[in-house]
Amino acid sequence: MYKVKVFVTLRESVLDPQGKAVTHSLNALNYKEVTDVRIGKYMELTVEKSERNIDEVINEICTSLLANPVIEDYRYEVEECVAQ
Amino acid sequence: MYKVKVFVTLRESVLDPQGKAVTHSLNALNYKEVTDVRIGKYMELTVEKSERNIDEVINEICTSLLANPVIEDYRYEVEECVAQ
Amino acid sequence: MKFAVIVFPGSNCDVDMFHAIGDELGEEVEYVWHDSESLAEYDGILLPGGFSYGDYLRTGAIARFSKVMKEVVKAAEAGKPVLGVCNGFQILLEAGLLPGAMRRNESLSFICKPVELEVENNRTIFTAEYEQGQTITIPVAHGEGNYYCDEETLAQLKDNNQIVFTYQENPNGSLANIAGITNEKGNVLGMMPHPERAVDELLGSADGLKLFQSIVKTWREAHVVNA
Amino acid sequence: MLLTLEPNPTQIKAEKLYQQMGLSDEEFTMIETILGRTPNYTETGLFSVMWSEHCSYKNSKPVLKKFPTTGERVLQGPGEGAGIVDIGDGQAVVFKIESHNHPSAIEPYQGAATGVGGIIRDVFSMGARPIALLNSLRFGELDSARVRYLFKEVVAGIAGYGNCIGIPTVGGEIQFDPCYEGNPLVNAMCVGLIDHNDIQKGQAHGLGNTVMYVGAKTGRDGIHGATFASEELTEQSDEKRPAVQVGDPFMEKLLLEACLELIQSNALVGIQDMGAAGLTSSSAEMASKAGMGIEMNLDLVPQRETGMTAYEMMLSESQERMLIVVKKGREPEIARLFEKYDLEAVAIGTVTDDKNLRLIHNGETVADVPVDALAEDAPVYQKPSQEPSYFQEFQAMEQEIPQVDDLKETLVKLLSQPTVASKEWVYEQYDHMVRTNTVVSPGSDAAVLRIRGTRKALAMTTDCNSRYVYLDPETGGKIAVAEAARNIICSGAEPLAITDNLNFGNPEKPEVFWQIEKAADGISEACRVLETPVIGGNVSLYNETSGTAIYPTPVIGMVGLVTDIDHITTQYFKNSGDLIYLVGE
Ligand SMILES: Nc1ncnc2c1ncn2[C@@H]1O[C@H](COP(=O)(O)OP(=O)(O)O)[C@@H](O)[C@H]1O
Repeated sequence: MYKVKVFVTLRESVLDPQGKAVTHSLNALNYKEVTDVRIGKYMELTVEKSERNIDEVINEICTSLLANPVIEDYRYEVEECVAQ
Repeated sequence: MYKVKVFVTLRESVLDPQGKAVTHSLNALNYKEVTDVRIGKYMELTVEKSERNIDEVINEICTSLLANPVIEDYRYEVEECVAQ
Repeated sequence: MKFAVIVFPGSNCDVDMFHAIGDELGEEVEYVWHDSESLAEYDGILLPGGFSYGDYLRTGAIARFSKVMKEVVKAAEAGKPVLGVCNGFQILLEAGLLPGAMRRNESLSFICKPVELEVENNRTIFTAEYEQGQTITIPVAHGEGNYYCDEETLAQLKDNNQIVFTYQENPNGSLANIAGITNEKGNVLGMMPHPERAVDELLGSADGLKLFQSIVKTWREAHVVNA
Repeated sequence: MLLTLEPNPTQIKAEKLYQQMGLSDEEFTMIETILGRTPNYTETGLFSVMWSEHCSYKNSKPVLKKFPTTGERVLQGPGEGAGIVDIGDGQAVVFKIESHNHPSAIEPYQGAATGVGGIIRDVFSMGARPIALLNSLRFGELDSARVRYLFKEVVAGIAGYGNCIGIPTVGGEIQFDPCYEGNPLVNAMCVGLIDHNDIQKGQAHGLGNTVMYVGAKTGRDGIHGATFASEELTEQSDEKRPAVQVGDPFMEKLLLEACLELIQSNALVGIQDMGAAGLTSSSAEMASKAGMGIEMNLDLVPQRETGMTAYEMMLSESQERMLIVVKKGREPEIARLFEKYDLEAVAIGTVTDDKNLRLIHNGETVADVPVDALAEDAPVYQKPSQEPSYFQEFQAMEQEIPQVDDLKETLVKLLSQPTVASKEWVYEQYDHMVRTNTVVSPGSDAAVLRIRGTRKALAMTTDCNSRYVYLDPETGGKIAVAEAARNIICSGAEPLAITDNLNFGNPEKPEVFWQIEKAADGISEACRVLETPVIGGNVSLYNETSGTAIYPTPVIGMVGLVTDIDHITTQYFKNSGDLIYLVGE
């Protein structure tokens, strides 16, 4: 079994209104040291072992569903778990 | 300067409608090996050095704004960057 | 002319689209479930607004994998008119039938109100009944209508006259005030404003009716002898 | 992992553990008398939720009795999921208001969202198509960052749920006052439309019929905290037990469409939503109303988490679930109907004739109690009532006529009060047009929706000026109803009936109870005079922070009938040169 962590972030060139809003409110709350916030998605997938290569599977899933390549980038980390 | 990565996830027993819908859709797309998906937020903060301890600042920010402890957990990683 | 209103789990403007076509326009219309395997019998395909699959993950991201979407792609390739409104537009983007992507509104809030649109191109099958440059009032109701594409794509959209509607006052941060675009061939239109909500003066505006009338008229001209 | 650390009956009694579930010594003794034995842990839990104020109205029943609840047009008064009023031509309007104050104070987005989800289920469980949502909100002053956060998130939560499910949010009201700073009010109202012959009752008739569970899986959501089981377990398990639920409007949209299709099936016997006290209240009430019993096998309940106890399953308040009773043998077709909407319908029990609620878990009977004892026999208390000292003081005061020096400046100041100012920022976030029937959108007096296929329309509004109610609860109660009626009439409609949400402080305080009584007197009288009976409502007590109660806030939701769409009027000036009249005293 694998635990896969997927990070989906907006591409650098795409404006992140949510991140901007959070930066703004942190500054208003007097956390002036926070100069930038970018907000993305964090997903934890539980994947059973199959015949297919796990990287292949995850890349497919990410490009087809989890991220939209027009505006988003993704990266992931795979951790193999021993069944308990 | 610090780069801080914050992960906000729904608490274990809290319903995750998004994760459920994505799991369902991946299974329908024949990725049967994916048995569970949980969706959370991933944030990258850029924080200037200040007099205050960085962990203290981040914990404050997380509990007051970035996560609601009633339904969410958070964790974070701090990386110190050398100004370029 | 016979229309299909595609119903995804979570669609909620399907009823409005259905009534607009059936009651106000007076054309034949049927609901088609998301797992349908053929659209052959329909002349026009309508993807209504709503929150397909809760709009979880990203708007339209899950719906684009519905069985019926293969048929929608076929219909588009066959040159049938395909109209996606709001969530329907978002699905068409995710499916790659239209270029670009949708981001959250700049205000980060859902916005529902009538807005003024400018008809940028009245030489499409969807806008033939409008005047070029005409201002029309059509409501928007969305949380993610902030259209984005890269510069190259934007240049193409402009060069090919694919930008069909623009906002007079941008409500959501959309690039180049874009409210609706077509594909290169001009038979697929995606728009955030809801023409099906503007078909009856009693509810504030009937400016959307001409859009549907345009579709029917061009279709008749092409398909009905002695039209 | 063993989870069988539940205290036994002897411990529950000796250590008075029932008190932590909110039962008094006398109530526990009553339960022992009813059962002829000491209840076990699960049974104590069943009684504690069913005998809570929220489910039994044990403190407010004497007050609610005051309300006029009948009328020529009333097809269903208080008691079912929502009230129903005839509007002619075989059609009727269904509506109800409900509060979600406390959850919204802790998790404003989800608290408000699930409040909306709950009231929608109340309406479609009657068999009605929900056609509109309204709300009534109270917050502290906007100069506090916390209040601004609550305000923003509550509005977003209401919008998030209503917009997604595709029911227009067409009206509401908002008042800002320091008394709500720590205890905001979030009341949501839903209006539905129904054909007379589709009206459903939440009743479990027919010996041997099947009890089915539909909708979302059960998790440990909303199980009322302070129970010793969790203390005896690890800290961690407590951590796992959130008091606030997350809503899933997408699931509810599917559930709504599936249930409305189900209504048309003659296999359906009864249907009720699992609201507060989830499986417990739905099963006990459905059985009690039918004069029957229910036996359920909890192992069959769809579960989201592992290792749930009977107590946890029965008290869970997971959202987007319904309990239905169907004719024996028709289960497969019901399952198929739900499958079309990607939903599961699972048989979990049968209707019995012994008038008991019997629960089986892991092969053992874990509860066996009379349904009437749960649903009907909760004690009713006549709380002591006392006129607060402030009242006579206020009554003795001279009327103050404010001195206005600069009319223009005063007007601008008034208009810039958040309570008075335009609420456009709020209602622009609500999809108030979906389903294309909204003739009068938010921003006028009452919202008006046409009824497709007829010349008729429905007008609806929520109102309450809690400052008036505080100053003089009886008069304030009347004013709230009268204001609602004026809003309805100004829209071109005839008022039909009201639903009310009594938001008050701690009823144990005689002064607060006095406010409740007086406000109810005022509401009742206004309803009698205006011929708008109370067809349902909700009570939310204990709205206090650090011992200070909110202003008494009995929110009135009113619906009126427009007999011809040509009669619809809006409040805006239409043409320059038109004459302006002032009507009234
Ligand atoms: N919470 C709300 N939700 C939806 N609409 C609202 C809300 N609050 C106010 N409105 C709308 O704004 C308009 C004005 O409301 P309000 O300022 O309370 O005036 P009044 O109650 O005197 O008519 C009404 O049409 C009302 O429906």
